[in-house]
Amino acid sequence: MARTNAIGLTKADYKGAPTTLCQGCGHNSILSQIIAALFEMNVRPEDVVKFSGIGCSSKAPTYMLSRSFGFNGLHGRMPALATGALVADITLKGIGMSGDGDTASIGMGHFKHVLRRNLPLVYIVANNGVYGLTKGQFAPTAEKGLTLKRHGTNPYMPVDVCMEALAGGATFVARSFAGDPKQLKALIKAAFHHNGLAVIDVVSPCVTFNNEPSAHYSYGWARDHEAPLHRLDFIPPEEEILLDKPMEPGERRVIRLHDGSVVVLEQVDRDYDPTDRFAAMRALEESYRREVLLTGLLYIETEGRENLFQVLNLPEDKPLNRMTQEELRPAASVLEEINAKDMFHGADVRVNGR
Amino acid sequence: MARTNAIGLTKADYKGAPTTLCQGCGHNSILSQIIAALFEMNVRPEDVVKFSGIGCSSKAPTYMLSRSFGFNGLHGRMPALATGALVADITLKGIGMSGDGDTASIGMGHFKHVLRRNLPLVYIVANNGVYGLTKGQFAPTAEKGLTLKRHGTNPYMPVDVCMEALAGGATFVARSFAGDPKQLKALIKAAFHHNGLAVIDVVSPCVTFNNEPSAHYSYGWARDHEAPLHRLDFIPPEEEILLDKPMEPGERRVIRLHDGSVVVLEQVDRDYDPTDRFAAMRALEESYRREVLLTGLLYIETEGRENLFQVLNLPEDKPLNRMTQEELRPAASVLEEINAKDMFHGADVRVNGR
Amino acid sequence: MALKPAPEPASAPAAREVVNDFSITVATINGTGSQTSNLTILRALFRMGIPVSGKNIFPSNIQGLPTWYTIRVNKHGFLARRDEHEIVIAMNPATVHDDMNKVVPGGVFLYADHIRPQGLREDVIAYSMPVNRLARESGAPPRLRDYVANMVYVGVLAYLLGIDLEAIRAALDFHFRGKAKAVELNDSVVRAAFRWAEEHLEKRDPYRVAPMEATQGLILSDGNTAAALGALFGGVQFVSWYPITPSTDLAETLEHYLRRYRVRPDGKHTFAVIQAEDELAAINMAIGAGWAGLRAMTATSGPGLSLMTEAIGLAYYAEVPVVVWDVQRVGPSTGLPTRTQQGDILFIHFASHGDTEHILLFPANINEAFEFGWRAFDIAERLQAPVFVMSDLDLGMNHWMGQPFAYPDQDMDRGKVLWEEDLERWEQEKGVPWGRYLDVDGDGIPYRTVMGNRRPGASYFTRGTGHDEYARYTEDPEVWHRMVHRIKKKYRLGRKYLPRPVEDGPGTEVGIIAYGTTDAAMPEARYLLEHKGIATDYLRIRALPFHDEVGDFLARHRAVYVVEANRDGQMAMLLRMHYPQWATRIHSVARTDGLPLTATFIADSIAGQEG
Amino acid sequence: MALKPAPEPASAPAAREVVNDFSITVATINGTGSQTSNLTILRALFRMGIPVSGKNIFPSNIQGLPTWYTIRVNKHGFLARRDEHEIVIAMNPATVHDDMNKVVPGGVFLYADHIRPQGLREDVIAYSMPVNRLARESGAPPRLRDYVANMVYVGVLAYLLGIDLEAIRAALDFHFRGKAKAVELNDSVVRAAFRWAEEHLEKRDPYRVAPMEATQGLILSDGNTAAALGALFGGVQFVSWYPITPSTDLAETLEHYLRRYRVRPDGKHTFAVIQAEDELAAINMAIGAGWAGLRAMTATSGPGLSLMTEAIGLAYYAEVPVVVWDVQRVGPSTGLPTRTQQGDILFIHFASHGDTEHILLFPANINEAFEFGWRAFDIAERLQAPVFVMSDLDLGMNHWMGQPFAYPDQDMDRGKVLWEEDLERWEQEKGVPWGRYLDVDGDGIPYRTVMGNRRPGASYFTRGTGHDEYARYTEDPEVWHRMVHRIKKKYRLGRKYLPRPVEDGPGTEVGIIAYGTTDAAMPEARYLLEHKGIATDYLRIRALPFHDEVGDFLARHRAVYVVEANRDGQMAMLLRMHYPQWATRIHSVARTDGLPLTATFIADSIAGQEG
Ligand SMILES: Cc1ncc(C[n+]2csc(CCOP(=O)(O)OP(=O)(O)O)c2C)c(N)n1
Ligand SMILES: Cc1ncc(C[n+]2csc(CCOP(=O)(O)OP(=O)(O)O)c2C)c(N)n1
Ligand code: SF4
Ligand code: SF4
Ligand SMILES: [Mg+2]
Ligand SMILES: [Mg+2]
Repeated sequence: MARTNAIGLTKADYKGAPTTLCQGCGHNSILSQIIAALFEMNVRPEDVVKFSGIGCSSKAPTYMLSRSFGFNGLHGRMPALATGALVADITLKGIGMSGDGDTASIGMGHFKHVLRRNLPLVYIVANNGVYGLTKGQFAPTAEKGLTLKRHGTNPYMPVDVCMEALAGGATFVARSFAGDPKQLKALIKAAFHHNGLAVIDVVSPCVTFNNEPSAHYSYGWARDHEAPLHRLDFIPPEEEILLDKPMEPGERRVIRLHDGSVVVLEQVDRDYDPTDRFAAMRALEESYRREVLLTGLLYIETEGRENLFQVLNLPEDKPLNRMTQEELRPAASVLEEINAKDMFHGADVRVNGR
Repeated sequence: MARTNAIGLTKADYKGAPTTLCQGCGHNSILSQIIAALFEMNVRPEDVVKFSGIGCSSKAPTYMLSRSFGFNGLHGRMPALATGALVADITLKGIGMSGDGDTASIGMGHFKHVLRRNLPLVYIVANNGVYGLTKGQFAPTAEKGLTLKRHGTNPYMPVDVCMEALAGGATFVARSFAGDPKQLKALIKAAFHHNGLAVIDVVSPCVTFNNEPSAHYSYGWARDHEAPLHRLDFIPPEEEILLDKPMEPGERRVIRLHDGSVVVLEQVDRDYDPTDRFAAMRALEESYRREVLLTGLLYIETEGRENLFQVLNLPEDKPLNRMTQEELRPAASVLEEINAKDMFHGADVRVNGR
Repeated sequence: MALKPAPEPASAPAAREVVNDFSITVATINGTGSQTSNLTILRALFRMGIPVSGKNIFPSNIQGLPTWYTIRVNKHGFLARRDEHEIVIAMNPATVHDDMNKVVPGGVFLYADHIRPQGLREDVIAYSMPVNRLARESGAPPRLRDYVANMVYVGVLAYLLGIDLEAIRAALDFHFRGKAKAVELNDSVVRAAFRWAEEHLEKRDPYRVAPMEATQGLILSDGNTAAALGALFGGVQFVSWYPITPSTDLAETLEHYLRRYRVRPDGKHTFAVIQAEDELAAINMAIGAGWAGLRAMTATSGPGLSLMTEAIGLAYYAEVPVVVWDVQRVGPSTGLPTRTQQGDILFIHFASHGDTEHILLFPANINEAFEFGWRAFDIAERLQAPVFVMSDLDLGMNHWMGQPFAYPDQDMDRGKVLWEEDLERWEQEKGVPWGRYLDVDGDGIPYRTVMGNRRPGASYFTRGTGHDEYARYTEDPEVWHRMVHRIKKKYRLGRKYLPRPVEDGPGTEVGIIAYGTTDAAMPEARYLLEHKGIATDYLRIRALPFHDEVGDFLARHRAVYVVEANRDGQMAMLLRMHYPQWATRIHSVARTDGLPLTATFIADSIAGQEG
Repeated sequence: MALKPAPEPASAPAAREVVNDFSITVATINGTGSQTSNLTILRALFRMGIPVSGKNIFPSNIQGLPTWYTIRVNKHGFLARRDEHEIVIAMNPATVHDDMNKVVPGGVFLYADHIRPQGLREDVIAYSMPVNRLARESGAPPRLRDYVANMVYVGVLAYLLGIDLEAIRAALDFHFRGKAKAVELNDSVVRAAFRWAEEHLEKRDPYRVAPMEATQGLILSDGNTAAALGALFGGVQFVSWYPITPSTDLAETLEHYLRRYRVRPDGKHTFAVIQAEDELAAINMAIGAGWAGLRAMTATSGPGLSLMTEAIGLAYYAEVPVVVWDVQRVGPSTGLPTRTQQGDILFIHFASHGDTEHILLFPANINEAFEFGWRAFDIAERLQAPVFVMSDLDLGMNHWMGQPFAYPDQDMDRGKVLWEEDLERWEQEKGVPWGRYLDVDGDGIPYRTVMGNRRPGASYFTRGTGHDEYARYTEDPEVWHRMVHRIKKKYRLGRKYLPRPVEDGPGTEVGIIAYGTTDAAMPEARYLLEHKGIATDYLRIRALPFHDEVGDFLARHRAVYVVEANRDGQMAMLLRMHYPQWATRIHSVARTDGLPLTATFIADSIAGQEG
């Protein structure tokens, strides 16, 4: 019998329609890790809502969580779509899935602005350096010099999704690799518990159009050049006990999220402080020079920044979309007051002296 | 008689239609400095072409350089418009004028992508933290906490145009202040000689909607909090002789541009290296903490990066838009070749055996 | 709003007294605060019981350019714009001669003495006002001088026309919301100017006002405020917008009222307003919200609408309720941002690639702006479709008389939404498993669940790509065909939810069709036509797609003139398209120059064609 | 392309031999390389002189989903899609039963033995092929196995139908551009399969091919390639685009050819191609380039077009030449990205807010795709306007017979552009100072200068806001009115530059109007109608706005059927709108399901309405 989690669900309860992505596509691995993370965290699929734009990556949400609502919107507009929808029921957790074309090309503006608004949303960029669904043109994240058979050599500097997120003021910025399921899953869990927008830029190879081993978004290159910042572990609030084992300073960092869950970072090369935005930028910048794929939790801001729901002052006791006429339509007396006080009135007897 | 420059023009030759901006608007000061810079650099207005989006700032190009061609396009699309046009004649120099709404809100995506392409263009963001032309709503660059009478308090983190430019890989990033004409003029000159995209983010107060002395985009605040990185001087190629006076290391930096012109930076507080992208980010980040308006040439990359014209391999001997049918329409023999070799042909006698 | 027209012609010969029948135009410089003065005049006249309308002709600019405010005073309630200006008040040196030339022969030219027109026209009655001196003497602090200067012409005009000073006082009270100091200052300037005029001016012109009872029980408002209030009482929950003239006020006023009336005692909001990064974001946010079960809207104008095109197609095909206010301005392109037009009809009706036929509502006055403000949500949710409310700058930003706003006479219609329990019941009743796009009722309208409904089977995956009745992705040709025809059916049968046309007329053979603000000129135009011997029937379209009454009206008339403020006669084109059998009797009366149509233009055009 | 129809009915009874008159459908899985095999069959038949067309019905997906390729073989040159499949080749286990059910009674069902259909139909002639075994025996390296497997059905089919092996060899030679190893490998698989069939299959079906001379001198191409070549020979200088099916190939092929034929000996390019960040950028770049004097274009499909709406209005009103290819797919919204439709007509004709009426060209075949490819620039530059070339997926991505592409028979028409010397001369000739929007010739078309023209007075400031004849900003109502009517005049008089309609027919009382790819079905549809006793005249629209011939055609016919591949009958609606006097005789024959219309559907619909 299939293993069930604490809320009695099996992994199958988190699945979606059968995938129609290419065999071996990185996006499929991301889906698996989302499914695994939610299963392990005992999240009810009904408490999740999925959003995406257009692309192979944006089709992906179809292939997970069929018990969740979802909206596969327009190319590049996922952040806006998700913003409008999530406001309607803040008890739901949003997952947005997008591609490098979808986010860094046509959707760049919305990406930047959803960051500013700090919308509580797990924002996954399934990044393969190409436009998969339209057959392999260069995406803006493609490395300069990448040569593709049908499209020649890319002459432009790449957009770095993480650098953009940092510059734009994101409160959670991570990079991962579809070929590193353990790390990816831990990051998804942490993102899920983050109290604001969490960007995870995942190198997710397109096996059909951009998987030559010399290409930075290939499985080969990424595997050979991955440089994790740390080993990551996510511990949900109810398991905090696990942290009781003795810790030696410098070996680990413990980051406490707003809901009491914890991210444990075990140092790899050096101690890295993911609460220092500036250190994150430097680490990224260095990674370009060293030509490595830096992965891990680059940056997290756990307090101080309101999320969009807080800014909007939304009620916590009742979702907006369940409010009734009584709550939404002011009483007739209000209109009378407006008519009486805010509007200028015509002839009155006094003035006309009658 | 009005003073003439080396090419026999007076300042009046650089003027445009009478301004219809508000008296005291920062944008008017920017116009004056562009006019002064071009006059002093002996640039023929006919060698310049102006672009803008929509906004008070984007109307501004009407009020300068009436001898130049210009195109006041759509809201947020100036970078794209300029890209298409400038390719047509690479002997012209483009000036793009935009606002914070135009660039950092609706135009964010194009801004990012024109940077990547390194289009030779002087890109001025006349930044006032509000949407002037639509009567003073918050622009995305407005500081968090800014309170405006008609619009309440801004709850979102600001977009920093310079940080965005740096993260996006711009090759020239500067910040200035409409109330600091000397520095602004020097930066405009340097930008004009830069071999790629030059972003100048200018704090340009909106006297009508955002000039309370506590507001970061007001004349008052900016004047009181301006922290110039250096004193700047621009020396055109033909005056290089001026540099011959002895220099003490550490006091000045000399940056040589591709055409032999030179930017001289005189140190203010500390030695600042504007060729270090990372230092620029740090300086910006610090300026937030110190609550100062950091101005000057934040970053410049003088070599290594091709500009868009180079990437496109455009001829230097003749503008594209002057090419004739002979140069543009391949000969009939080419079509014959294509018809013969690239197309599959119908019945031929041999096959049908007749 | 028009009263029964009296038999006399609209403007009387200059020789005798002209009472309550003329237009006043104030020429000033924008950014100098003349709006307060102009509104004061407008309101005072209104308070005197006289029908008025006020139109602001202003530049797309913040400060320093010419601007005009025209008040039409008309005892019959003919309140459309006219080309004739009986009284011109000139405060702007830059336009003084043009302004003087606007005055009708025998009219009044009232000017600030410091702007010194070079040579006055002989055929107008000119008065000069020592505006600066009176302003100085007002004791107002120097920074208010410009502003106070504008009050001078209020006082002088009050004297010349006989405007009730108490009514002016009432207007100031209202304007300054009782702030005594401000009221006092302004009032004293008005009175001083009045006194000065009394002493120094000899009235030589025929114009004057006299109290009436024609505005009793009425209010003055602009259409954007009315629309915002309508949305408020429509229970709007989500507003995403991006600033653009002339729709900005609508969104800002709405937010203002939401903060006033839709905050719970615990401080929590029952709404969300987001100023988006652009119109693409604004519409996609609103679609997300509408999809998630909120009453969602955006307000914009032409350029913003154009940017929303792709998302409009998504809402159409994925069947998401959303309300879009288009406060029309002059296009194509950036056009004239501060002028009015009815130019977006064809574009929006067919907006986005593929086959579409969107729902458009046409409010003609402030009461309909209010009503459609709430009703649009009912329609959008009932039909699960985007609904476009086609206001325009003239309605949105100008000042109109109207009835006090009427509280909605119907409960909110949330349409076919199924929550947890509903779904259970539904499946039992209908005997089929629920499917998002199943047409079980035969009206083309499926049932929808929304995000947050936790019942098993409630969720579905929405997309703009091909899908079947169960919202599953498919490229099956038959399914595509079936779905788009089911949607077409929904629109056809759904017309019954849209506001029906309004008809009026004795039953003659000549018909007139108009819509939106062009209605304002119709009573007068028809009156003028009647005096030319052409009796007309009138039908006002209030929605697209057309109701059957429109076809019936065409059928009943030998000739039908379609009046609209655009170049191409867009509604006439649509009518021809939809009613081939009556196509030849449809004549277009269309014009666009950024100004509201005049009754004279309409009447002359129709008379010309009737020939 | 249709030959003179022979008197016999289109498909003969199954009993006797059926020669050169059937459809072959290959059902495979996308991403397995079957396109090479299908093209090989198509080309071999074509080389044998037999009229053919090839249509790919593929999913919006990269790998693993069902895909079908249909080759129609028809000796009369009737090459439209049909609903009947005489021969089905089944290679996809997922769809094998559906595929079998597609076969007409008496038809052929040829299947790979490993996909094991459960139970064969009695009324079809089934043959099984040991595809995997033959692929294995081919000696092809394992990674090419799937690919080579598809060659097996080529060989078996060649045997069954009698396809000339030399013609297959020629097709392979062409496909692999002479790469001997690849040709050898594939050819050997084909021959092995042929031999296997010879030995093991007993031919029981009536279908076979026989050489003809009907394709002599013709070529095969897809419309996107034709369009790209047209643009190349149109001297295109600037291309900005964003990937979107089905227009992507157009831009990519164009760039390919530009790199081949438009690089100077010094290595410099006489063109620029930019893959933009989105369609907003693509169109704005193209407008910038068009404004600056380049022949500028973009290619996109529905969703991209919708995003371009605002900029289209700018190009219209600022009068900037730019060419936009719309390779139509199924909408609204993301719709069916890999299916065909003629659904963007109304939307684009009226695209953007304010009054517009854009120029649309409708290529119907590969030769017109080529011709309009260059001519669109002449039109855009002559009229200083955006020009939309309305291709569709069927034309763009499917394989069509045609004449070899014909070199432009006219010099490039750069329109009224004034360079330094021209301007001098112009002012002398015309006796007025040059103004960007002055209509000195009375044709509504002003003269333009472009950026880089250094002559004093040559520069001007372009904007989408109101402007006068000298391109100065203005909000003057009269000027606005004058300018938009001058533009209207330009479009009205400019129709003479657009391709005229093509007419055919004996002069009867029933007319048919079609446009674009729907033309492919017309010879057969009219042939079918004739056999039902309905003789028809035919007019094919090639451009909007309409030429007078269209009105004349309407005038001459009792009933006119407008055939198109969309839901609402968009062209019929436009015709009714423009020709009220003939509106009642216009009947719509419209359908959209993502597939090209069949002749049978058209003929039956018309016969039904006539009946
Ligand atoms: C407005 C619009 N433009 C273009 C397209 C075509 N299109 C579909 S997917 C895609 C690119 C997707 O690339 P990416 O986001 O990187 O996703 P991937 O397929 O690589 O996962 C494009 C351009 C579209 N659907 N809509
Ligand atoms: C597509 C579109 N949306 C909205 C507008 C309205 N609009 C005009 S100017 C402007 C904002 C300009 O702000 P900014 O760029 O900061 O310029 P500023 O006026 O402050 O100099 C807006 C939103 C428009 N013209 N077009
Ligand atoms: S084309 Fe690339 S991105 Fe798309 S499904 Fe295949 S492997 Fe994944
Ligand atoms: S409103 Fe502000 S930005 Fe616009 S012109 Fe006036 S001061 Fe300048
Ligand atoms: Mg990608
Ligand atoms: Mg601004």
